[in-house]
Amino acid sequence: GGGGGNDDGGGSDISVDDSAISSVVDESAEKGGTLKYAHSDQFDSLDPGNTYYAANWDFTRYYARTLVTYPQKPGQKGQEPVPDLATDLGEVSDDGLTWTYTLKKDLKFQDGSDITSEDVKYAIARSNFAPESLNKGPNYFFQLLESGDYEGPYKDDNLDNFEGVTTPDDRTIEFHLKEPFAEFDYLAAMPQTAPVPADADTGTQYQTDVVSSGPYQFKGEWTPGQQLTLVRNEEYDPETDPLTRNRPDEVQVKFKQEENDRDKRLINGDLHVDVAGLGVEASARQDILRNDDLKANADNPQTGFLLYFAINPNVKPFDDKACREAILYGADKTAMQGAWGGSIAGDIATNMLPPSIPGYKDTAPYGTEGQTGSKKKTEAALEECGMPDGFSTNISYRSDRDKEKKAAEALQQSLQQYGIKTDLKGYPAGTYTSEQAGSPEFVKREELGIIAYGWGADWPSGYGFMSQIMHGDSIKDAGNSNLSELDDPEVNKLLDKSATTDDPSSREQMYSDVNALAMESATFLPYLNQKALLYRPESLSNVYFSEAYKMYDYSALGLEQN
Amino acid sequence: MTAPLDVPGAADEAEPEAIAASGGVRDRGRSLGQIAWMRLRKDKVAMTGGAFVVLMALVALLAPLIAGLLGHPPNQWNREMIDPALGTPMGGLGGMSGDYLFGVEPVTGRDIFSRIVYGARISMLIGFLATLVSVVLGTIMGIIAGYFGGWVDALISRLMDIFLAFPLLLFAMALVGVLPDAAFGLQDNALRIAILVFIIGFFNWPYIGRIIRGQTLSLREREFVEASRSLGASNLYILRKELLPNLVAPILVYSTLLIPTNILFEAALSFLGVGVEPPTATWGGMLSEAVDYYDSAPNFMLAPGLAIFLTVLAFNLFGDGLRDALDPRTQS
Amino acid sequence: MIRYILRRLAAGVVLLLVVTMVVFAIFFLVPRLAGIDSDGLAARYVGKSPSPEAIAAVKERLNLDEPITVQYGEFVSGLVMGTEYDSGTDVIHCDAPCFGYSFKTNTEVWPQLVDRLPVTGSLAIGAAVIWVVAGVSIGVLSALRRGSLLDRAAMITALAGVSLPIFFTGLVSLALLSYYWPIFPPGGSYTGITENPLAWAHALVLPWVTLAFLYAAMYARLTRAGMLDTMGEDFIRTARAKGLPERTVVTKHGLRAALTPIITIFGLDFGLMLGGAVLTESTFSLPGLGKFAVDAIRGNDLPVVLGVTMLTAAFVVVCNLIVDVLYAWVDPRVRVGA
Amino acid sequence: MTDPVVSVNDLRITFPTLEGRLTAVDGVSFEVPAGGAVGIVGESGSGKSATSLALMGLHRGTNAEVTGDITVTGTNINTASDHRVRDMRGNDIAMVFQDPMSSLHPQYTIGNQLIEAFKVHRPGSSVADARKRAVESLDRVGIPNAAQRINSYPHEFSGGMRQRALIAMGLMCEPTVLLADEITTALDVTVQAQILDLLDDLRSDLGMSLILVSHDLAVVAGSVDEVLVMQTGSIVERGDVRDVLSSPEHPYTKTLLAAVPRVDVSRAQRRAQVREERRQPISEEQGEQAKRAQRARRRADAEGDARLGGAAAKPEKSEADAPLLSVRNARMRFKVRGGLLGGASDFYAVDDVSFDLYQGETLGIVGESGSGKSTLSRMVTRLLNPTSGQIVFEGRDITRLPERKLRPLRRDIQMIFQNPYSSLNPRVTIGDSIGAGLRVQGENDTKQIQRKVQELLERVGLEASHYNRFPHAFSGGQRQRIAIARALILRPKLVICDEPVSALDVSTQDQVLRLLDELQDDFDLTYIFVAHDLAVVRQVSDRVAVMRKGEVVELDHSDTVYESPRHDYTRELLTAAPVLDPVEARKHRAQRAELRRQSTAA
Ligand SMILES: Nc1ncnc2c1ncn2[C@@H]1O[C@H](COP(=O)(O)OP(=O)(O)OP(=O)(O)O)[C@@H](O)[C@H]1O
Ligand SMILES: Nc1ncnc2c1ncn2[C@@H]1O[C@H](COP(=O)(O)OP(=O)(O)OP(=O)(O)O)[C@@H](O)[C@H]1O
Ligand SMILES: [Mg+2]
Ligand SMILES: [Mg+2]
Repeated sequence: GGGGGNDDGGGSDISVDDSAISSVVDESAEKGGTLKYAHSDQFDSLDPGNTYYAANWDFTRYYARTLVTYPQKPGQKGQEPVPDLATDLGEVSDDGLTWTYTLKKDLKFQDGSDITSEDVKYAIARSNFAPESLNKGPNYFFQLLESGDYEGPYKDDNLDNFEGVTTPDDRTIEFHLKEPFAEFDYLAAMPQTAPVPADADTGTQYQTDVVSSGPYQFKGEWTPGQQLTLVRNEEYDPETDPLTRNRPDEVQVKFKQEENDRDKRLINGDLHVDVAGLGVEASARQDILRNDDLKANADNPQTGFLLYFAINPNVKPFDDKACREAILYGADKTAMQGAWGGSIAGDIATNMLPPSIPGYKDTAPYGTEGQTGSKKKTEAALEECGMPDGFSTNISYRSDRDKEKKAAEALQQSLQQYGIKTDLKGYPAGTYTSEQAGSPEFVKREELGIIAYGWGADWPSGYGFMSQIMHGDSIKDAGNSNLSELDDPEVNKLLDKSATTDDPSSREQMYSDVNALAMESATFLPYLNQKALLYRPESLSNVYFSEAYKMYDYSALGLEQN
Repeated sequence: MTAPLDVPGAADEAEPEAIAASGGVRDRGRSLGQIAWMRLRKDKVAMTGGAFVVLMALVALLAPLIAGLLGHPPNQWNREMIDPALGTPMGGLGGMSGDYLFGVEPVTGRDIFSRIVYGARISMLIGFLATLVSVVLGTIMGIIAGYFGGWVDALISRLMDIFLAFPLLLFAMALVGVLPDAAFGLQDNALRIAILVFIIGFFNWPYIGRIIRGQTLSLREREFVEASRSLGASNLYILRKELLPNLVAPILVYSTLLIPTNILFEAALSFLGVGVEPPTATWGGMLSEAVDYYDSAPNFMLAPGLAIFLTVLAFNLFGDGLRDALDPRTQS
Repeated sequence: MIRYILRRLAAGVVLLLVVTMVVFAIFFLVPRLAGIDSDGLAARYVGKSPSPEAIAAVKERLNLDEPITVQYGEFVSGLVMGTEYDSGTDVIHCDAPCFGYSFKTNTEVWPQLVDRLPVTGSLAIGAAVIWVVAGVSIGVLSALRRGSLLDRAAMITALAGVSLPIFFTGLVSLALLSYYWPIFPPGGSYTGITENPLAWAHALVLPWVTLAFLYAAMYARLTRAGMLDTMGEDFIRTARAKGLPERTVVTKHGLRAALTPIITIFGLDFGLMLGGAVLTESTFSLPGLGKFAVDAIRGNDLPVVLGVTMLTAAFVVVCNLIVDVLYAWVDPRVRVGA
Repeated sequence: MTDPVVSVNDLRITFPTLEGRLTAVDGVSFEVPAGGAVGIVGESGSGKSATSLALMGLHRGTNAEVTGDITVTGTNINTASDHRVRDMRGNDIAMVFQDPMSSLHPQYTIGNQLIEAFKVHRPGSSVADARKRAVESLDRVGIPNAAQRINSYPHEFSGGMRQRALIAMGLMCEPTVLLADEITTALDVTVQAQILDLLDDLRSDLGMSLILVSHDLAVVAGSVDEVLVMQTGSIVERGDVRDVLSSPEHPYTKTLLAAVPRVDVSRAQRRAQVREERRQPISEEQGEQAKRAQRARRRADAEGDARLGGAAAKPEKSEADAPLLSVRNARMRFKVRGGLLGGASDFYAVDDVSFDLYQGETLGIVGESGSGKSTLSRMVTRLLNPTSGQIVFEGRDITRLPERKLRPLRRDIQMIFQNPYSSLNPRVTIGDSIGAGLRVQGENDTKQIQRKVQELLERVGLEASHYNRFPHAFSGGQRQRIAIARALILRPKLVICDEPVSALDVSTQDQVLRLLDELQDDFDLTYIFVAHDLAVVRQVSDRVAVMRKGEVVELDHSDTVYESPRHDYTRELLTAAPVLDPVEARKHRAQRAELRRQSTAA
């Protein structure tokens, strides 16, 4: 786990307790009470098959059990999948193309009916093959499974036509892949594998009445935006569950809770958890950091999010590597760190892997003294790229993300002294990846040379982190996340190979290599391994930071009863 | 946003002869403009407002000079002024000192004084230009509606109703969002400012339009218009030579009162994050970031807040005074 | 009278129709003109990683490839007669008035609007009560004591009131009375009046006062000006000549005439406010229509933005209608003319 | 003799103004005996209203300073408590105001306002009582159908009815004194006569005292016993009405009397008198203006302007000549809204009017308000397009001429309007206002324009140096002169004067009428002269048309019309016209009563 904030001189002492990062705080077997969550906005969807937010994935574990899940353990161990509905982790065929899982016995939905392999198959079908309805989740299964031109359960109501998954019997599920994929268990841990009974599916409306396979179920039908209440699911059998996720009697989520107010109430104990898990806002941060009592209940873990600027080589003058290098050398990362809120908001990143991902190495290509940029090297790079007096370009950012905006301004400031003139271009986050930064054509047309972005892994592996932002095949016309438009055959080959490599340690080596190659391309300017300031009210028990979800493990939380 | 206040009649119909004869002895031969100026000069409060307005206009014009003399470049980060851990300004009073007159911004350490000075540019520029757009549009539409009456009037009046029924802020926000990044040969902030001017000006014209229409409507009924027509004057001549001079006073008063409204509007848009692009300083934009630092850097909230307040107040004071001065009904 | 009402009603409907057209044009036509094609538009409705299939599906579902007129027709017919959306397994009936369907949250817009209305309603009504009572009484008092200390103080305060941006007064009051001295909860913790009336009022005090301050200032100025005008009218002299006590002269004769034009302005202000006091709700993070719309604009959730805008326009039209009728009632001269 | 109900002693009223204190009333003293009637007469601004208001204690709370003693029914108004004064208002002394529209609250029913006046002084009375009383009161002032009309709003009443309602309001508590301030100024002669008759009846029936304020001596002549003449705040003459009218002593009273237009003086007599005066060496007050005008006239003569020259040799008009203007079957239709179902209905404001007008003559048009006089004038100038009929000017049919072709013709037909305040653009200097005609007709030489305007300014009795002043710096009479100058700058052939003097008080009115007369001679003008005042019309017209409800009911030589009217309506108008001789006035009143009796009997 990441250590506490290191004090980089001049400022106040801001190290917080951090004990929930490495251990379970207030371990207790007590049950009961109402666990209260707050959301500053609302869930994009509570349908386990239609969501892409870590917080939702963490939260859906209350009512949607998956084939495989992450254990309730702090630290690195928490990232290693364990079987949940399945009896074991996936069993892969020799050719690496078939993954097989077997369901435990006596698994039941909230209505008492049995959970069968068909229900899991249906869940995969609806969440990955019906983009016309459910398009919010990832679509790894769609990409990997060998399923011809299957059109999804809404257009084709014969599930047998879905050949990517087969169910030889009620408890066996076989996944048939186009190509081998070594990290399939991570996919099986996604909420998309949570079983959905076909006759209860209402498409996009399923989120209002999810059929529970976990310890809690919706209290009545839920209207999005209204308070959500989960009550115990009487049909749930803890014996079948590797996790203890049934401590509170009731779970509530209130939506649209204003951030500052939410933080206040978190600190005074009215609320237990901010469900989004992104940490407290600036105002509460100051309160906590100035108060030793509060510090004792705070954690400052890395969120697994890496903040970086992509430098797009298709925009002039960045077709010249030296020009890209000028940016890398000229950037003052401490200023960008300041923009996000100082060391409490993150550690300066020097390469493109977050430290918690296996394969991370503490390297610093293009590093500069104190990470504040190097005048000498920048000027040399500018000289080399033939623009000793600098040049102009644009920096794009998401206009409704204040800190990203500030970071862009910081970059603008530090480049200015070298004559590199940048214009800031803000776009709404809602369309950033679909229309602007995520559209190579747009990037080229509007000359977005430097693009602010941030990335977190879909699952805790190098592949999970890097494939979307570095693999040449993931460059898309719209919704592109390989913003550097990196299409390095070496990188592509390594990533492809890692997918078929069973041995974790050789995979780690490959990830290190990819990281090094990506940095070498000078199209990435990583600057911050983001950290969140989390506060855990005294009344919570069994609190620890889950490395898998990068927030407190919600399923484990309990309340102190007294 | 602002409800239209009652306007002084361009028409001094009510002016009794007796007053012209007795009270007006000294004023004989003076134009109403001169009289208004005499009255305005006596109004200390309005003149103070006017002086402040002039001052702010100068500040906006000479921003680089002033910021250069008394401050630091507005977009320059001064990280040495910031506690790196908390992001708050070092030293008491939000970093206020002889060097940083109004202190520094949290996180970036930018000089608040310079940003206020530069923010004045945006506020004044958009306030003035948008008002110009509203006034030109409103006057033209109002005169046309009032003078020609009939279905033209009905149409324009409905149009004004429609504009007035729109939630302006939402609209402006949405529009700023859907418009492209480069158009009309403009780009970036120039385009942003143009768009803001257009939106603010375009959505505010009905307020002035209604007033001008009302005035025109009553003026049209006056016999001097008929007299002019019976002399053979064309519509254009009547509009220009007979009506317009009578509309100058309300137009002037309303422009002065619309500018502060538009300044507030711009500040509101910036506050909501749809103003000009950063790092350009705007008062509204500064305010929107200030609340998190209310106790560690209250100056960050107060400086732009007071800047908006004082500027708007000054315009309002001056506008009120001008209205009273031009109002034939206020006698003493 | 009935004819008059009917005529205003018809005008209101036409007005609303035009409003829908303009709103619609802004959200669907302007982006097109600005060079965003239907793919781009569709992409806005799809999640983080839009696949071409998903985009195509949305495009088809929203008729994005149809001419704008057809789209508009669908929209209006949805408003009037309701419409249907495909949820995958089912057809979702979106009953009239169907303001559309938010693909961000997979919910109909209308229930969400209804959901937020109480917040905005609470804010608007509470503030309106304060500002009308305070604004009008201060205005009347000032007019009656023209030139007195009270008048001058009140008018200076009022001028300050109209010059203060609401988000500044809001922030300052939040900082002082909510954060520094936690007397009032920040606005985000809105509780329904049915849930807990005390908490409801407690949470709304600051927004009410902040909002009411601005409007009270405006209304005080308006009332004062109107009152000064009216009190100079001949019929006031007549009332005095009858021997009426001054109180009756002021309230029955002066106030009635002075307040009549203010009713119109109030109708407009209140109508607009019901559609979301955008700045106040944003400042205090009140989960009302205004904040909802602002969030939707940020998140590019067009159906929601469209819905709120339309709803606001509808409120304005309805409020104006009520005001028109009220006006005809308080001012008999209107009934025949106009 | 009993104690007077009102006695005023050394009343002085001052107002603060920008130029220091203005003394509006300066040492006025008078008494009104119980049951007596006193008239207060004087030109505008002489302090009549200020005095009336003081009697009601209505200067309280304003910045007026009132000194002296006012005693009304034994109470000193100046020193009594507010409460006491309020008690008296409406109860002991009631006032009826000048402008009936603005003096009634537009948002309350007539009944409501009447009842209120009663209840405030009779707190114990029931609403039903008050209502009954209001109906009675309305009935007494001659509102037909009082029980229903009580629920009407003021805007649903005509001007005359409003004035009656105001009187009814004054009568609610049967006051000892009724104070009527210019209550007939805005009304037609017939209505004026009715109202005056009503007041007279009320006085004798109820034994009220009456104070009648007016700027028109003829109005008070038949209604009061004693008359006070005020000039600039002081009473210059007082006495029995017969004495004052028959043998005025103060020069001001004399000029006032001389200025009153008389319905019994024919145009020929008047002309003769005016010509006589013009020939005399100019002296006295208005001498300066006349002198200037004479100088200007001589200069113009010397220049030998064709038209001016022609004036001297003006041939007697003959019926054989082609008329300058002829109007044939002209009709003007307006759509009026507000039927039961709101549908528009047709309404003919001018209905089938025909007449000829010859070069150099003056056609007077009289008629009540709303009879279509202005509409007719506007049709002739083509400011309105006739619905049907024909307008032929100098042999040319101009009825349907398009605006562009009409423009050059506009030189020849000009209008002078009624309201001197709204007929001049307040934001344009008078020089520009007058010169506008030249400019729109294509004259571009500013110097030339200025010279012509200044000449004309002098001709109408103003100074050339006034060129750059704005209208607000002129009195009503002066403004009317400016308006005349504007109409004449293009040297028109036909001038239509729409009530050019009705907004002026008698002395100014007289000056303006003289000016118009002179100009007609000098410029060989043809006039259409519209007015509702019969006497004024008689003084200036060769022929007179009497209009009623859009139709011309009688059209003949003016002497014929006035001396042997053929139409009943004309007769009615004539008996209603106020006359200066109190004896004559009472005779007319008796005739009117007789006429009324006949009509009710029939
Ligand atoms: N409130 C006031 N403030 C200043 N001057 C006033 C005021 N009221 C009246 N005056 C002046 O007092 C003088 C007398 O006015 P008053 O109204 O009594 O005249 P009047 O004889 O009734 O005239 P009219 O025939 O026009 O009604 C005028 O010169 C007028 O300008
Ligand atoms: N534009 C119009 N639309 C409808 N009715 C009109 C219009 N102009 C005049 N009238 C009506 O025509 C009738 C004649 O009006 P006009 O002004 O000619 O009367 P007038 O004899 O000049 O009266 P006054 O003595 O009051 O000036 C009136 O009943 C008036 O209400
Ligand atoms: Mg008077
Ligand atoms: Mg008329």
